Amino acid sequence: MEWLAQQLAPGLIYPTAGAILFALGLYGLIRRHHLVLRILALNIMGSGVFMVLLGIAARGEGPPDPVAQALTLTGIVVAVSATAFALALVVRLTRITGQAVMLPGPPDDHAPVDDISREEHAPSAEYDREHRE
Amino acid sequence: MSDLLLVVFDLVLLVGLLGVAWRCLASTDLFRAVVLFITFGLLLALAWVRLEAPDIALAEAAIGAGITGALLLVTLERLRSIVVERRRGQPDEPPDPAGADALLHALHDPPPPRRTFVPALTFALVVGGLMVTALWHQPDAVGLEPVVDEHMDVSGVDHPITAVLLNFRAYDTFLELAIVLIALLGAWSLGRYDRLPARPAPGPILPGTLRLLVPVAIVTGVYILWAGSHAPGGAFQAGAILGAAGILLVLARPRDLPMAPSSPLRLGLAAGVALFLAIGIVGLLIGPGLLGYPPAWAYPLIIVIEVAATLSIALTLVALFIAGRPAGDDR
Amino acid sequence: MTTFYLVAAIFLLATILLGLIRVLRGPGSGDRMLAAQLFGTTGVTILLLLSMTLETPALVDVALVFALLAVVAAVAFVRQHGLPEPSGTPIHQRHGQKKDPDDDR
Amino acid sequence: MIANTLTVILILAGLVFFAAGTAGLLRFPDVYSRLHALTKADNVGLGLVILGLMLQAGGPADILKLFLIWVLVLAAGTTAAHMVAQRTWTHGEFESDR
Repeated sequence: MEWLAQQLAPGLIYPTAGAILFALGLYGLIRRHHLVLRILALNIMGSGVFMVLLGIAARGEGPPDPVAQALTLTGIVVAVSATAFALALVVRLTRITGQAVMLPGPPDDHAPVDDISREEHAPSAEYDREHRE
Repeated sequence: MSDLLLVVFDLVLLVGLLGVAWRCLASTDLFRAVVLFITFGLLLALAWVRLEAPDIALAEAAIGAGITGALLLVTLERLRSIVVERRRGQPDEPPDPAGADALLHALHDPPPPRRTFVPALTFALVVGGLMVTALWHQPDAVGLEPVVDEHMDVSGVDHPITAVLLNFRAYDTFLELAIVLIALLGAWSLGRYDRLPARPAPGPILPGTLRLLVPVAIVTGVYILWAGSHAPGGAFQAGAILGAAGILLVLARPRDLPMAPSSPLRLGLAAGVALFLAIGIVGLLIGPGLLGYPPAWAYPLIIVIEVAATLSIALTLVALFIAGRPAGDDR
Repeated sequence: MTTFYLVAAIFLLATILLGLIRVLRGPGSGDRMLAAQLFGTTGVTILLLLSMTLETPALVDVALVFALLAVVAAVAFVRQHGLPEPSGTPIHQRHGQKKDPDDDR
Repeated sequence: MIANTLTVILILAGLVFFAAGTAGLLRFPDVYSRLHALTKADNVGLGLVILGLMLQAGGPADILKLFLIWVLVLAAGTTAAHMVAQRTWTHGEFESDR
């Protein structure tokens, strides 16, 4: 029993699971086409990397390695802002091409490529006038 | 007994995590994928707890529950609205090149073609196998924990992770704040918003909840920021909590939300990076080096930087959620 | 006592995994969202129990943050922002008639 | 000793409600009835567990924090149930399993 618990210590199984998560995310990234799913796959890969880092940091006796934890914390915040930016790009792409997938060629020439504010918020001119006064 | 039960907990948790990730990436319905991803974040926070990383769990709680979920759900709604609008054919728009299937494509991804199965599986197996092999053969190392422990008394704070983030490796934190700001600039380059019209709630429940949650969120954010000097917590977690509260306000929008005037907003967004850089340069001039502090001044300087960073992170997250620059900027 | 807390936490984790069936099956998006909401509450409870088992008082703060932000996803689910809400969107009904290819039933 | 026994009883009772909530989520036929199952687990299940843990708490600050968590989850559960029901109603996504 004790031997089993030692073999399955968090410092061993969590990094292994992290590696599997990374591979799973990679598989999804290659196979799926919808860009939101690809962003999710990238996030899952990132979580796998964080799990490897923190799992290794938690190995052995004593408190875990604070440097690895600080790096992971930095990584999480960077990941969330990159995700937000990527999602904004996906919305923009969908507005231009009508599909949230990567197209093989450049988008049609006649597709509308103007500012989102004109399409989404009709009262723009009116608001501008109000604002100037 | 307890050790064995902890192993059982770990195994159940990891099986759940891998299963949720797998089903999430195998979904054809995007909404389902997003809900599974939110659950994934919850289980991930439990995993960080088991890896003795309460700081990370705190950040994951704030970001996973408050920000990523809302961001993904709102993105799905935006995609759906765009496709529905195109399908109806706006007068000034050309006919939809994507055809009648576009509506399904907006929120559904058809199962991937068979021919990608074998190469993708092989590639993933090779990469995953290499990683697992490397991890199993990695020699045991002590890591940097003793080094950090040795220098704690000059760091100015009592919590090792805050010491690493804001003193020993301040470089990383500074550049990270810069990256968050750059992501926002990227999102701002995509378009602008004039204002977000009010959406009065149909009943008293949402405004009532807001009246409870937003003040508590502000107090909790300040508490977590304060706790960061001696216990798990700090600028990132506090910023994420305050940012989530801001997102809640943007979502509920009890009244018309004119986009904030340009200069105070920009000052707030840049405060973290600017203050960090200013203090870092002063450190370079008076001796300890770029982004270094004299030990006697470390504590107050760290607190000042953390307050500014919290404000910037919170504002940036809300602005990234809105994802358009304020209209007032263009003249 | 710690053993008892741990057993309770494992039990709750198992209920989350069982509840995942509802997320996988749907059928509506409301069902999925409800399940996610229940997971949030269960997660808070697991964190509280773990804080007793592992003797880490900081986990109560993590549970507090989860409880505080549990509502954000549900609000985002209902009140999308920016774009005007399209009337009569048929996507869910249209799809509801078809059999979902990765439905786990 | 008495406190420990009470804690065990309260937490066990709470777990029953969580199990019932999950069972309801799985077994009830449509969204509106599933709402009920969910809110019982939210309110009573978590409430009982927190009551049990309060008996073990170190001081008034801890008790207050636990109480605050319960109030927040109550508010979140209520609001979420309301929002989901509202969306299901307005978007016409209602469908029953049977």
